[in-house]
Amino acid sequence: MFPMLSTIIFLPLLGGIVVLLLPRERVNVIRWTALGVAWLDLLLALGVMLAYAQPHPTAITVGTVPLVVGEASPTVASVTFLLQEHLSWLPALGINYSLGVDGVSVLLMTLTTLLTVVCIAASFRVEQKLRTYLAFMLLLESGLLGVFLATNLFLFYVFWELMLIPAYFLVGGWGGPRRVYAAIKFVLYTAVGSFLMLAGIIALGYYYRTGGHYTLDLTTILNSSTHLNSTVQLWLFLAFAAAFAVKVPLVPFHSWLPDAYSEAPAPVTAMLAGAMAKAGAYGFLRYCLTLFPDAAHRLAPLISTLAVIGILYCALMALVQSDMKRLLAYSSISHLGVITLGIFALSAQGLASQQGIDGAVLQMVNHGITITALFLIVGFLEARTGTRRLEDYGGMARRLPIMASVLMIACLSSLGLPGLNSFAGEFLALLGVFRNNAVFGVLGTLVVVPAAWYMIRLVQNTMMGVRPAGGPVVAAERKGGLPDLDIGEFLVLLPLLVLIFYIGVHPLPLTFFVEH
Amino acid sequence: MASLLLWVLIPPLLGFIILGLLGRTLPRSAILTVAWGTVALSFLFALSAFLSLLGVHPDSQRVSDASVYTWAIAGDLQVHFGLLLDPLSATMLLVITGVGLLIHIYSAGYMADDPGFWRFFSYMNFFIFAMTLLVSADNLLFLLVGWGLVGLASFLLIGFWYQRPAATAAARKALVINVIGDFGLMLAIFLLFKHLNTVDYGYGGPNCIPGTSGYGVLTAASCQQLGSLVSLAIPLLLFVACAAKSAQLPLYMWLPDAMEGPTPVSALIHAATMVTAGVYLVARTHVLFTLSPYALPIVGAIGGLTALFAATIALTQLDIKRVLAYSTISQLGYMFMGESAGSYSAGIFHLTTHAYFKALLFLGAGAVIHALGGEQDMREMGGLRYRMRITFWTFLIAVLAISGIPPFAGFWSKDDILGALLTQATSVGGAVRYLYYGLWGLGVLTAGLTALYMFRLFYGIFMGSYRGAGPLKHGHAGSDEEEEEEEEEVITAAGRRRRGESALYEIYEAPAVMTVPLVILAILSTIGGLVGSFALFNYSRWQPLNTFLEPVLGSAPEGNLPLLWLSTGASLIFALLGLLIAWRRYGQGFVYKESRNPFYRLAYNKYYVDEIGVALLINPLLWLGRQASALLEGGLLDGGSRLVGRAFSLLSAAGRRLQTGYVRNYALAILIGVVLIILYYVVRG
Amino acid sequence: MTTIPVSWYLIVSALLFTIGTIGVLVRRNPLIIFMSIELMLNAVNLAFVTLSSYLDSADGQIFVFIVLTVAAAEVVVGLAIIVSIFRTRRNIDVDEMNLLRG
Amino acid sequence: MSFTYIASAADWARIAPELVLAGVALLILLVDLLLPQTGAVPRERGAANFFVLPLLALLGVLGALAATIVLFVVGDGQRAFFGLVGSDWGSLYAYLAILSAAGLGIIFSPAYLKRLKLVHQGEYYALFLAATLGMMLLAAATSFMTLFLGLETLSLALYILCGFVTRRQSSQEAGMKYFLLSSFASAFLLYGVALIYGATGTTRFGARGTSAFPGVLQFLQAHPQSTTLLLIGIGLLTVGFAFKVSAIPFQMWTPDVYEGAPAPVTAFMSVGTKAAALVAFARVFAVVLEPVAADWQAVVWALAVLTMVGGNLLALVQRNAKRLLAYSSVAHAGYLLIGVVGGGATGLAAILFYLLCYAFLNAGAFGALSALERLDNSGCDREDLRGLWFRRPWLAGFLAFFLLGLAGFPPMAGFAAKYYLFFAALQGGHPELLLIGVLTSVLGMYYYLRLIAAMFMEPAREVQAGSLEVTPALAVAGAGAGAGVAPRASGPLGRAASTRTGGASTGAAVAVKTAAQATTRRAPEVEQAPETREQATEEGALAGSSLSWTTWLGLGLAALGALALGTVLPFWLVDLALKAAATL
Repeated sequence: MFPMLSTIIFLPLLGGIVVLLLPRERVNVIRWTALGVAWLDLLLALGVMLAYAQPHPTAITVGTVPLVVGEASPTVASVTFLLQEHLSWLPALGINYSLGVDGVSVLLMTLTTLLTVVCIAASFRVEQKLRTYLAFMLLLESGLLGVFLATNLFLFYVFWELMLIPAYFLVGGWGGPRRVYAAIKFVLYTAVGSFLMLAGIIALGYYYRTGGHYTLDLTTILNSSTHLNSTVQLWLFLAFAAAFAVKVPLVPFHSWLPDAYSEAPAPVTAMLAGAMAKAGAYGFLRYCLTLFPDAAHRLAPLISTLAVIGILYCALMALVQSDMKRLLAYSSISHLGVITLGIFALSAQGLASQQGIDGAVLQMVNHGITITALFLIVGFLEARTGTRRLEDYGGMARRLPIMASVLMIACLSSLGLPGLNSFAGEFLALLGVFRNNAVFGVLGTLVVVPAAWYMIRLVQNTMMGVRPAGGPVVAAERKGGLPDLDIGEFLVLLPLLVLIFYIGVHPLPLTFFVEH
Repeated sequence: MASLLLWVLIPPLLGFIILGLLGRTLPRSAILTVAWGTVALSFLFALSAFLSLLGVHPDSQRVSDASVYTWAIAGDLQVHFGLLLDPLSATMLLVITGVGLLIHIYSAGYMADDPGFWRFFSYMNFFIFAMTLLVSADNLLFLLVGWGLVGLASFLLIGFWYQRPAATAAARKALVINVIGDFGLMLAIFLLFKHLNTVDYGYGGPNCIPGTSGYGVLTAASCQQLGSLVSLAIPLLLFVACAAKSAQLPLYMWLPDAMEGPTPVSALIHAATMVTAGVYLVARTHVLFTLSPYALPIVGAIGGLTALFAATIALTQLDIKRVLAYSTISQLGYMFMGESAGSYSAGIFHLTTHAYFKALLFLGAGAVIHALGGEQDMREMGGLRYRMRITFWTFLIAVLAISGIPPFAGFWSKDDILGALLTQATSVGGAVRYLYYGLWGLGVLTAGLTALYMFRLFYGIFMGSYRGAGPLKHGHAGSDEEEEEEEEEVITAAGRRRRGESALYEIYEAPAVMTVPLVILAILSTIGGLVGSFALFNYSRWQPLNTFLEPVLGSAPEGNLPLLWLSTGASLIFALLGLLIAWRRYGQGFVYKESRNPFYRLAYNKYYVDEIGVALLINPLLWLGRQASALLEGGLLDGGSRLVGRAFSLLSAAGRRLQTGYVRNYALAILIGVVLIILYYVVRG
Repeated sequence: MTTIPVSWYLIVSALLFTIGTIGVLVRRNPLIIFMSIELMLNAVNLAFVTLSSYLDSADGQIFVFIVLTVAAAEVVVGLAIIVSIFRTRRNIDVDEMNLLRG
Repeated sequence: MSFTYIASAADWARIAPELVLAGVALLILLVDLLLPQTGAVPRERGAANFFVLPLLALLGVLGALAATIVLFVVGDGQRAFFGLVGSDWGSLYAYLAILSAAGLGIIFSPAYLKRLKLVHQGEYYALFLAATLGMMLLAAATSFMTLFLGLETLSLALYILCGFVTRRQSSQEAGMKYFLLSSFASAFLLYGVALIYGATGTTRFGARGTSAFPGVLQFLQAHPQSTTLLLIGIGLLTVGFAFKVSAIPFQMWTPDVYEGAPAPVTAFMSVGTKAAALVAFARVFAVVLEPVAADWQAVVWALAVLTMVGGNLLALVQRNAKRLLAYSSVAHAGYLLIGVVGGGATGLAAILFYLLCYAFLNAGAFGALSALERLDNSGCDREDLRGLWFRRPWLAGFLAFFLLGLAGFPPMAGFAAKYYLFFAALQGGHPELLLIGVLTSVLGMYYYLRLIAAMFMEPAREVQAGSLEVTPALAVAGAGAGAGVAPRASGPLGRAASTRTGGASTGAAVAVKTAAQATTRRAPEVEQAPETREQATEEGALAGSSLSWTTWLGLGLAALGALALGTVLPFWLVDLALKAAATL
C-alpha cells in the first residue's frame, strides 16, 4: 500500500530542503515553491480526509477504550486507525515506525496543513533569511503532522521534539526585540515537560512488556491485557501530563506563552497558537486519557481545576493587556482551558463524555482557525504601523474597513458568538463538562462573559472610537502607509473566514469525524 | 407548513449578505430595494404562515415542526436546525416583520444623510434575520443562536456611529450584559439536556419517550422528578437570560445607554422586538416555569420592581430617548408581571401592543430629533405641535395608548395584566398571595407614573413655546471625520444662534417616508387592543388572541367580573391622576428646574447604579487584573522563572570559581576524591 | 634470618606513595612534581614485586617492567613539554600556569 | 616460575586493527622524512603536509576500520595472547567509535594545521594514530597490564598533541596540565591494580562463561566476600577511570585541556579517550567486578549523579564554546556512568551505542569549532559566535545541528542514545537515575540553546567603546533611526520578519550585511605583538566561506553519521550493541 501518511509527513520536510537549495536571489520562486509544497500537502490531507469519510469495511479495530458514555448506558468505544503504516525500527525496545489516522488526527492533520498554507502565504513579506524561514515553517509542519499521526509513543516523542526545533528558531530568529529570551524560555519550559514525558514513555515501554518484549505501539498497548496498577498509572499520567500541560498550556505552566507569542512574527505565532498548542490537547486526549484511565479518573478534578483557573484567570489577564498579541495570547490560554476541560469531562465512573470530546476536538479545530486569523490580522496591522499597543490605535475602521470587518468576524468567532464556529465547539465541550460536573461546567461557561469583553475591547480600541491625535499610527498614516487589506492578505484570510462561518452553521461533518 | 418559515428567514439574510458585501458600491435606491424588499417578502411569508395556521382546525393541531438540516450529532445529543410554526411563533413573526418593515421604511428618511447608509440597512436586515430565527427555532440551541445574533445586531447598531466613544462604550456594555444572559441560557440548556437528554422544545402533548417525535424539553418536563433545586434552577437561569435581554433588574443598565444608536434602531430593537425576546422566552418555556412554585413569583417580583424602578427614573430624565428607554424597561416589567400571574397570553398581548405604541413613540421622537438636527434634550424643545402636526397627533395617540387610556391599545393589554395579577392574588393561597397583591399595587402605581412621565414628555416636546435654537446643523450622522472637526465650530458658534419662536420656523415636519409609518403605527396603537380579551364586558367569546395562543400557552385563569372591574377602575384612576398632575405641572410647557430634592436627585442620576457598578465591580476587577498581571504574571511566574535561572547561574558561577586553573588545586581535588572513596570503603568494609 | 612480613613492604610502599602524593601537592616546580609522581610509581612497583613474590606469581614482576618502561617514556614526554614551556615563558612554575581556568 | 611464549597467527589476526594502526603510524614517520620539505613549495602550503600525510593517516584509520569490520564478520571473538587482549564484539564496537572519532579528527586537521601554520605533521599524525592505538588497546584490554599499557600509550601521545601548538601558551599549558594530572591519576590507578592483584593474585580479567584464562572474575566468583585490600584497590581503580572519563570531582583538567588543545585534537580525544576509558571502566566494573557489585555500585552511582548534575551546572554560564563543550562532555560522562551502574547487557549495550553516537556529534561540534579557532585560542567565545549565522550560515548550521544533537533532540543520534541509556537505567533498577538524567538534560538544553541563540538570534557583537572602529552596522542603524524608523533598527532581524517592505527593512538588511563584514574585518584585539600580523592573515583565511573542503567533508560525514545513527541505523546497531555487550 502506498505510504500515504508518510508522504504527508515528509513532503514538507523534503520541500523545506528543496527550498533551502534554491538560489537565494529567486525570491519568488522560493516563496511559491514553499507555498506549493504546503498546498500539495493540504490536498493530500484532504484526500485522506475524504477517504476517511467513506465507509471503510477494511478497517480493523485495534483496541477498545472505555471512553464513551451516553448518559444512561456506558458503551465502550473502539479505536480504529486507518491507513496504518508499520516498519520495524528498534523492536528490541518496542520502538516501531507506525502511523495511522483516526477521526481526531485526521481533523488535526488537515487543520495543520491548512494553517501551514495560510501562514506561509502570510509570510510572503518576510525578507530576512527567507529560505531558512520557509524551510523551518515546513519542518514545523512535518513535526506537527508526525505528532498527530504517530501511533508509536517513541515516534510520537521524536516528532514532538522535532517540532520544537523549528519553533525555537522561528521565534528566536525572526522575532521581536526580546526574542532570545522568549525563545529560550519557550523551549526550556517545554523541555522540562517533554523530558518528564520521555521518562514516562521509557517507563511505559518498560511496564508494557510481555516476556522480555517491550512495546510502545499504541495499538498493541491498547489491546494488551496488561493492566497497570493505579500507582504506576498515576506517576506515568503525571509524567505525560507535564509535557502536555506545558504545551497546552495549563496555568501555572503558561508563563512562556505570552512571551513567545508576542515576540514571534505573526505567522509563526499563528502556527504556534493554531496548530502547536493543539498538540498538547491532542496528547491529553490520545495518551493521558486512553493509556491511564484510572489515573485520569483520579486526576481529572485536578486538571479540570487548573483548566478552570486558567480559563478565568487568563480571561482576566487578557482584559488588562495593552499589547494586542499578549491579549490574544492570554485569550488563547483561556480558550484552550475549555478544550482541556472538555477532554477531562469524566463522569463519576471515570468515563469520558462524548460531547466533551467532540466539543474539545471541534474546538481545537475552531480555535486553530480563529486564533490564526486573529494573529495574522494583528500582524498585518502591526506591519503597517509598527505598534501593537491598543492605546496607539482608534477609529481605524474608517481607513481600514475591510480589515475591521475581518477582525470583527474573527473576534466574534473567538468570543463564541452563537452561529460561528467556536460556539459549536465550546457549547459541546461545556455541555459535556456540565453533564458530568456542574461546578466545572458553570465556571467554564462563565468565560463567555470576559471573553466577550476583551475581544470587543480589542475590536473597539483598534477599529472604533476616536482616532488618536498622534503616535505611530498617525505617523504611518501620514506616510500613506496605512492601506486596507490588499487582495493577497485577504485571500490568505479568506479560507479561515469561510471555515468560521461553515463550521458554525454546520459542525456535523467534524463531529462525524470525531465519532468515527 | 413550517418550512414556510424558512422563507421568512432567508430574505433578510440574503439582504444582509448582499448589502454587507456590495452595499458600499450600490446606489441608494438599490439599497432600499434590497432592504425593504427582503423584509417585505419576509412579512408576506410570515403573514401567509399565520393565515395558513388559521386555516387549521381544530386549534390543537395548529403546530408544525420542520427539520431543515442536522446541525450536529455528538453522542446522544442530536441537534437539528428546525423551524416551529405555532400560534406563538406566528404572532411574534408577524409583529417582528410587520413593525420591522415599517421601521425599515422610516429609516430611509431618517438615515438619508448618513454615509453608512448601506451598512445601516445591512445590519437592520441582519437583525430581522436573527430575530426571526430566534422566534421560529424549534429547539433551545437555535434559540440561543438567535439570542446571540440579535445581541450582535444590537451591538452593531448601538455602535453604528463607531467614532463616538459614547456609542462604542454603550455597544460594549450592551454586548457584555447580553452575554451574561447567554451564559444563563447556556446553563439552562445544559441543565435541561443533562436531565432530559434533548434540546428540542417538543410539540404535541406530554411525551416521555425519548426519541419519539414531539419529545422535547417542554413536553417531557413533567415526566421526571427533577428535584426542587433543579426545577427552580432551570427557570431562574432562563430568566437570567430574559432579564439581560429584556433589561430587567439588575441587568437593565445597557438599555438606556443603547439609545446612543440611531433612533430607528431604538424603535425596532430596543423597544418593539428584541427586548421582548425575554417575554417570548418565558411564554415559550412557561412549562418549565411552573415546575417550581417559586419561579413565577420571583419573575413577577423582579418584573414589578423593575417596572416601578424604571418609571421613577423616567420621571426625571431630560433626554427624550432616555425617557422612552426607561419607559420600555418599565413596560417590560409589566409583561413579566403578567406572565408571572400565569397569564402568558396577557404578556404576549402587551408585547404586541407595546410594539406598536412604543415603536410609534420612538419613531415620533426620531422625527423630532431628525427635525431638530440631532437635538435630544427636552429643554431645547417645546411648541413643536405647530410645525410637526402629523408627528404631534400620532405621538399623542401613542402617549394615550401607553398611559392606558381607553380605548387605545395599551389600555386593553395593561388591563389584562393587572386583572390577571389580581385574579392570581385572590385565587392562590399562602404567602404568595400577598406578593401578587403587592404586584398588583405596583402595577397600578406604575400605571399612574407612566401616564405622568409620558405626558411630561409629551408636553415638553409639543406644548408650550419653543425653547431651543433651531436645528443643529450637523445631526446624528456624525461619522464623517471632516464633520467631526467642523462640529467644534458649531459648538463655539452656539452662543450666537437665535433662540425661541423665530427659530421654530427653521423646523420642518419629517418627509412622507417617515410619517407614513407613523400613521400606520398610530392606527395600530388605536385599534390594536381589540384583539385582546373582552372579558371585562363578560363577552368571553371575543378574545381572539388568547384563543389563538391557547394551544401553546394554555388558558389563563378565569377571573370574576367585579374583581376585573375593580382592577380596571383603579388603574384608570391612577392613570388619569398621573395625567392630571402632568397637565398641572407641564401643561403650559415644560420648565426645567434644578431640584434639590434628594429623591429627585437620586432618580435623576438613575440611582447611581452605573457608578456603583463601576466602582464595586468593574474597577476592582480591572484593578485585580492589573495587579495580577504585574505581580503574578510578571513577578511570580516570569520573575520566578528568571529567579530559577539566576539561581542556577549563581551555582554555576560558584562552581566555576573552584576551577582555579592551578594544577595543584586540581591535584588536591583528585586527592580529596580519593580520600572520600577510600574512606567510604574503609567505613563500609 | 627472619623474613620480613609482607605487610611491612606494603606499608613502606604506601608510605612512599603518600610521600609522592604530598610532593605533587606541595611543590611548584613541575620537575619535582614529576619526580614525586615517579616516586608514586615506584611505590607501586615495590608493592607489585612484594605481592608477586608473596603470591608466587609472575604477573607482578612483568607489570613492574611495564611500569618502568612507561615511566621512562613519560619522563621523555614530560621533559619535552617542560622544555617547550620554558622556551616560551622562561619560567616553569606550575602556579604561573593558569591561563586556562573557570 | 616458568615462561612459555606461544603466539599463534590467530592471536596476531585478533589484533589486526591495532597492527594496521601501528604500521601506518610508523609508515607516516618514514614518509614524512621522504617528503620534499624544501624548494619551490614551502612547507606551510605544500601538498606534502596537507594532503599526503593526512591521507595516509586516514587510510590507516580506514584500514583499521576495515580490519575491525572483517573481525566482526569472521573473527572468532576469542582473546589473544593468553587472555591479555580481547577481540570480542564489545571491543570491536568500541573500535568503531574510536576510529570514527580518529577519522573525523584527522579530516579536520589539515585545514586547521594549515591555518595555524603547524608544519611538523609527521609527528602529528603518527601521534594521532598512536593515541588511537592506545585507546583501542585500552578498550580491548582484558588484563590490567594491557589496560595500563593502553592507557599510557594514549596518554603519552595526547600529552604531546595537546601541547602541539607550541606558539600558543594555552596549548602548552594544556599539555602540561594534562601530563601532570594524568600521570598523577595513573599512579592511583596503578596502585589500585597492585592492590587488586594482591587480593586476587592475578592481573588477568578472565572471561565470562569460560575458564580458559582464569582471572579476577573467576577469583571473585569463587570468593565473593571482598577484602579490605580489594575494596581499596577498587576505590583507587575507580579514581583512575573516573579521571579518564572526567567524572566529577576528577573532571577539573577537562575544560582546561579541551580548551587549550588544538580543536581537531580535542574533537578526537574528547570522544576517543572517553570511549576507551568507559569501555574499560564498564568491562572492569560491570563485568569483572560484577560479583562484588554491591560494594562499588554506590560509589559509581554517586559519581554518575555528581557528574550529571555538576557537569551540566558548570556548563551553564560558560561563554567559551570549547569549554562549554568540555563541561558538556563531563555531563555526558555522567549519563554514560548510568550504564555502568545499571549494568547488565542493556546497560553495557547502551554505553556502546551512546559512545558511537556521541563520537559523531562531539567530533562534529569540535570540528566546527576548529574552523573558528584562532592561533591565540580565541574565536570560540560566545561573543565571537554572535551572528555567525549571518556570516557563515552553513558552518553555523552544522554547529547548531551538532549542538542540538548533543542536547538530545531527535532525530539526531543523541536522542536515540540517551533514550537507550535511560531505558537501561530503568531496567537496571535505577529509576532515580532516569529521573535525574532527564532533569539534568533540561539544564543541558539551556546552554546548548543559548549558544545557538547567540549564533542565530543575536547580531554580531558590537564593538566596545574605545575601539577605533565604528562599525557600519551602527552607522546604518543610526541613519535608520534618524529616518524615523528607530523601533525597527533594534537588530538586524528586528521586526523585518513581519514588517512590510519599507525603508526600515531595507535599512535593516544593509545593517546585516555590513555588520557581517565588520565582524570579519574586525581588527584583532590587543594581543601579543608578534602574533598580530599572522593573525591578520589568519583572519583572511577565516573570512567568508573559504572553508577548506576537508572541513566540509568532515562536518558532512559527522552530520550524516549523527543523523543516520539517530534514524535509520539503530535498527541493527542497537541489536549489535546488545550482542556486543554480552561478549565484553
